[in-house]
Amino acid sequence: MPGPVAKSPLSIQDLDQFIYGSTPNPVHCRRGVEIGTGTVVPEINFTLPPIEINESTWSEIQGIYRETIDSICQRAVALEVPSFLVEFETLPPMTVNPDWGVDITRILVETLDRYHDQYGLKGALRLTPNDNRDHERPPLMRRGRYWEKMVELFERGVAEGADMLAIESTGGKEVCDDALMTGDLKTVVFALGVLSPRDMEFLWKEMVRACGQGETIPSGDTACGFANTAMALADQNLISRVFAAIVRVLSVPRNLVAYEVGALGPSKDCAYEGPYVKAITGVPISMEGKTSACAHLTHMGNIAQAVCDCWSNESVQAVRLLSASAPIAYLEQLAYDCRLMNTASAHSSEDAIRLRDWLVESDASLDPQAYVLRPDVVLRISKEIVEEETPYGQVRRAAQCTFQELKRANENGLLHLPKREQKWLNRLEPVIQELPESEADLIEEMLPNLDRSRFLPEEYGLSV
Amino acid sequence: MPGPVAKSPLSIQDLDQFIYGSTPNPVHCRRGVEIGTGTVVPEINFTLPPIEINESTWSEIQGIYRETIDSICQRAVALEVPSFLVEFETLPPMTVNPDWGVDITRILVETLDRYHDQYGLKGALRLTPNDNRDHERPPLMRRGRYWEKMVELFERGVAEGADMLAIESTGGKEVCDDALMTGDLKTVVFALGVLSPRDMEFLWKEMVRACGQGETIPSGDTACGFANTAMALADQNLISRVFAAIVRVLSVPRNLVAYEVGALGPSKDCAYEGPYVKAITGVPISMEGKTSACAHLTHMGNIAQAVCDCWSNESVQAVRLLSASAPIAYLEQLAYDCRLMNTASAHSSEDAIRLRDWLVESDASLDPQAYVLRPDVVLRISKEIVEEETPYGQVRRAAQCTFQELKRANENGLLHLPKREQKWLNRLEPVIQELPESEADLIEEMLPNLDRSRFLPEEYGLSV
Amino acid sequence: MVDKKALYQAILEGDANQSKSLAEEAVKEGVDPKSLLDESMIPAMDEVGRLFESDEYFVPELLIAARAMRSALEVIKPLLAETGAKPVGSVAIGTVKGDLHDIGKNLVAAMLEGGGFEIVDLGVDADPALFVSAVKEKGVNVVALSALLTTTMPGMKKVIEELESAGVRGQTKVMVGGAPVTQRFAEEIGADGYSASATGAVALARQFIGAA
Amino acid sequence: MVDKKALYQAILEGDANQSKSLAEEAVKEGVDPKSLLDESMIPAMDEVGRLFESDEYFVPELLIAARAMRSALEVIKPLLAETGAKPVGSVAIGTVKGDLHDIGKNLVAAMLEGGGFEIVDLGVDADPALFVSAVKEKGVNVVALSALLTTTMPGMKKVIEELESAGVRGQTKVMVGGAPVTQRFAEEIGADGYSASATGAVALARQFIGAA
Ligand SMILES: [Zn+2]
Ligand SMILES: [Zn+2]
Ligand SMILES: [Zn+2]
Repeated sequence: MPGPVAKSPLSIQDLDQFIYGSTPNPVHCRRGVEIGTGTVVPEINFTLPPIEINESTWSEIQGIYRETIDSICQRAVALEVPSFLVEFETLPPMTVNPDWGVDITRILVETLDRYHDQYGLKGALRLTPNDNRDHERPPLMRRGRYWEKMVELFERGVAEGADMLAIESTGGKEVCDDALMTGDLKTVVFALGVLSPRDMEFLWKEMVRACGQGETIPSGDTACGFANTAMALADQNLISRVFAAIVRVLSVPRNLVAYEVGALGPSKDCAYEGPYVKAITGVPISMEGKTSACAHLTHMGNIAQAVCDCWSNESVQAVRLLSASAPIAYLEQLAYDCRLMNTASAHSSEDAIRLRDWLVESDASLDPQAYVLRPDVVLRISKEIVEEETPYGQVRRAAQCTFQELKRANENGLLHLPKREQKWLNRLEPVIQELPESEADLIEEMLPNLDRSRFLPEEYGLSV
Repeated sequence: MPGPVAKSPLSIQDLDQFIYGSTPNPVHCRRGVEIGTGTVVPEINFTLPPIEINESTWSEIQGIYRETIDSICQRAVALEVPSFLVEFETLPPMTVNPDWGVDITRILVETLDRYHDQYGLKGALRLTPNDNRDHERPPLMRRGRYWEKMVELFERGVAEGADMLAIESTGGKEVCDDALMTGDLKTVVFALGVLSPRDMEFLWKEMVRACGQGETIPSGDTACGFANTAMALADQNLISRVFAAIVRVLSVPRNLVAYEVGALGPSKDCAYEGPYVKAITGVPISMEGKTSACAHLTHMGNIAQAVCDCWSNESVQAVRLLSASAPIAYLEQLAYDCRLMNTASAHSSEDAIRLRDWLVESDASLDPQAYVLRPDVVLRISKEIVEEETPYGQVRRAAQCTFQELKRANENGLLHLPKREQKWLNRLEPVIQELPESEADLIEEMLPNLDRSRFLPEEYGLSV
Repeated sequence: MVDKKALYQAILEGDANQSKSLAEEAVKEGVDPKSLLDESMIPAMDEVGRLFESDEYFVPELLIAARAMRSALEVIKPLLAETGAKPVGSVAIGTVKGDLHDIGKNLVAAMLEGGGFEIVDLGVDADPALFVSAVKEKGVNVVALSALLTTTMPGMKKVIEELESAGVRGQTKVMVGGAPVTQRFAEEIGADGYSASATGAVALARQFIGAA
Repeated sequence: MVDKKALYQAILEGDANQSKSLAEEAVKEGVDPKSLLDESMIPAMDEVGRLFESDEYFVPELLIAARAMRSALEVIKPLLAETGAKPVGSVAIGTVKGDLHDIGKNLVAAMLEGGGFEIVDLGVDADPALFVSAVKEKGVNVVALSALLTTTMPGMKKVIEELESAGVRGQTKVMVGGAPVTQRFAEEIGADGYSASATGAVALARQFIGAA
């Protein structure tokens, strides 16, 4: 079990200090890239168009990455982008076969180096090996070939000169998935409060160790597999948004564990829970919103910008648009978003706060998932979270006070909930009230019900 | 020759009144759509993915339009978009064969009607038949099969219930194209000051007449074929940006002719010269910038928003992105951009001005094409333009004072010009100074040099 | 006498204990199982579907109702079999080779089950051979393929090819879905249908077996 | 005696009158035309190319220099022909059927001409037959196809097919370009090369004829 997360008081306590571009614990990368020191940095992520990945297509695939990163750097020079990040999220075959992940890492590092040398372009690479551990069922979280290949890619990516290492870790997802679909909050709490933090501790210690072998910054994680799954289901009207909003906040404690054991930020773009991480730990965060509409639609398009330090497009395929390959178009869009934010904050901190508040106000009342990203709400809930000492305690407390925030907002009209969402608010209340105070009690209650063909407690250090 | 453009004084004289979303002469469409009455309206334009247009693909093509507009409306409902425009820009075969253009118009009108009835969604359709007249060389501007089919589509589009009619007219382009490539400003002045206004008068009288047969609003035009061609060449470093910036402003007078003869706005999105049109005539304008990176890259991504009334993506192909078909992603991006602008202006006009000025400041010093869109610069140059009574006089005056603005900005550091651009500034000075005061002199000088296999003076009412 | 309205209500509200005991009671009383199905149970699920389509129910409500339906169905199934009634149809479902994303697949499976289909769940990363044997040996009417990655989409084509070379392509309909999949892709690879959503998948499956 | 440096400078600065009269003077004085070409004129255009590539010249400067080059070249061409020297190569260029966008095509044509190629300009909306006869009758080494619309891109494939069925595909290289065209598309339709830019097109044409 991870040690107590002693984060009280918050790193950012004052709403006026809770602003995009700046954070108490900034990150410095090679090539002069700084994150969280006053300006928002665009983070572009691109991936392959539909193509099979195998020996026979591999040289074509390398060509796509080479051509795309080159065009991105060219455009960054043309737009005089002050600095930027490139995220390389591996596709499963590139993690199973680390040679491939390393090939692409090398192409990206070399191109960033070349443009830095020739044009002074400041770019940094975030390498995000995908978490393949759930590629067998039940997932083996701490052993087996998937795990070994992931560790190999961590280490070789560091050796290859990736500036940052990140992951979208999946510990507990095998339990959470069904619970999201059935609206079973207690099981979600078990996944995010019990399983996921244990996995985060194990995994991130390993990632921090790998980073220590070179000059790579252990950056951050995301509850993508949990809260973004809920978000995607809610956006299709399949599950309740109130439910998804609560799941979002429940994903904060697991994320904190990474920073406890040595991650330094920025958090991953798709971690919409990032504002909580920033408030609590003071590390910089990457966020995505309207300009990641290429990857998923969202109800948090503007509010997600409010306190970001990196601003990302999540992921776009290198498909041709009328103008150029889509990644170039998306880099440009991000660059202009950042220009605007940085122009306002260059004027004064009051102006930065103004822009932040417009971004917040434009979304907050329309969706509970947006509402829980309001900086004031984030600070209030974060203050409660850090009063708890264990991830489970934090998750339980997060559930309670997020519920209260949403209920109050609905009552006082700050949040407009349709009737069926109000029904869910009522439905969740007793579930939250009845969450056991003791983690051990919850574990004892849950374990017997879980199907061992899909989930192995011992992979989380739980004795059966 | 068009009559004198008596526009003095400017419709908008006060910089504090020159703001996005509001304009003295707003436009009201069916389904409750209002443009220029206080909020910025997103305008989505989508087009086909690579596909041949012929009898055998026509039903598939209709399916693509049907599916795309339906998904767009669905997303607009989900995002609670207050109102929006759809632009249907025909592809050449749809103008040559008006049956096809009408088919698509009908699909779009019906879908907008259906969503308006079912969800109260406020949407309006802008029909933009493409200008096919240069599809034969030399172009016939006032007769021939291309012209006749265009007129047929104007009339039948009106009958079909298109809310607005627009065009990207090309009169004079056959002379301008080469002049852009050779940096021949005098010939550009001839195209934009002599030929294009004559064609605009002829063409727009016809369009206004067609609109009068129904409830369609004659909206606006764009110097796409001129200034955007220059912009695209400049962006590829093929021609000078100073030159392209001047061409941009030279395209204003031709555009004014449309409003002289009855167009009501909004101007076309890709008319980056729109701010001048708005200042002078007070009609609402559509603009595009960062969020049209799907269609072309730009150095005016933010500044283009500053005084827009509609905010557009220019054009995106219905290709699949990870999230959805690209038009849905782009609608969403536009919607969030508009939310931000409208949130700021809902606070106060001071806040709207603040946001406008940040948008302006973030781009203006980096490119002369952005610089000439500064609202203060627009007002200064517009004031000079309206002192002239003929389009040629206006173009000549526009050249002179745009040149002076750029020269001064370069000297006082408001604009950063690299050496080769400064060379062009010097190079253009004598050309501009020596533009004849009399249009007749210019015509007499130009006509003998122009190749009649590519250009027919009589198509512009010029006697040879 | 058993209250048919109460069984309807129990399914609608997703009370599986209640629906089971009501069904048992009815069977004990000798109520015609076919009339129970036609007058209480199917109308209840239809109403659930309507509430879902009209955005009043979410998936959890729907799944819980389907569970209540199932527990009543299990009670009356043996009796139904005697009367010769048969299930709506059966579907083999799985994500294709290389694709480990199961949530979409599970959702479709659950909704098909709620719609009365029998499900053969082949799981994630499923080998084409599994689909072939589901058709050959279990006689499924529909093969439903899911892919969430553009890189695994070609795996859908492989399944269809294997069905063809095993000579069973004609015995089953193939439907495809998942974020990157499009109608055009479905046509290109020779699938019989595509659905953009889980509810669409149920409608499509019904259409395939002529129960729309 | 003629100043070779002056001719070099006249071309570099795009002074066509000057370059023409300097060439005439040299011819009158009996200067070896080949040495004029190799020591003044080609080095001048190389320098123009370098200035363009290094972002000091724009296209207008380049076109004007090419014009000065051409006016000198016309003077010495008859003499060169006597010595047996031949032009770099010839290119038939046009936008494909249905596509009326000529600015990109014109730019590529002008730059190829500046690079020493002979140009057969087939204009816009060009019928495939025109390309075939340019190869058959004018013996062009390169066919350059432009399309600005995705809807006219398939026209590129048609040209290649017509070249094939006329049996002259082997006698020419085909290059394609224009906003929507990609390397992959070029490969799919069996073109020999693709260029994303006008300068790239010149390099590609040179490569085709082995003059890179
Ligand atoms: Zn993610
Ligand atoms: Zn345009
Ligand atoms: Zn447009």
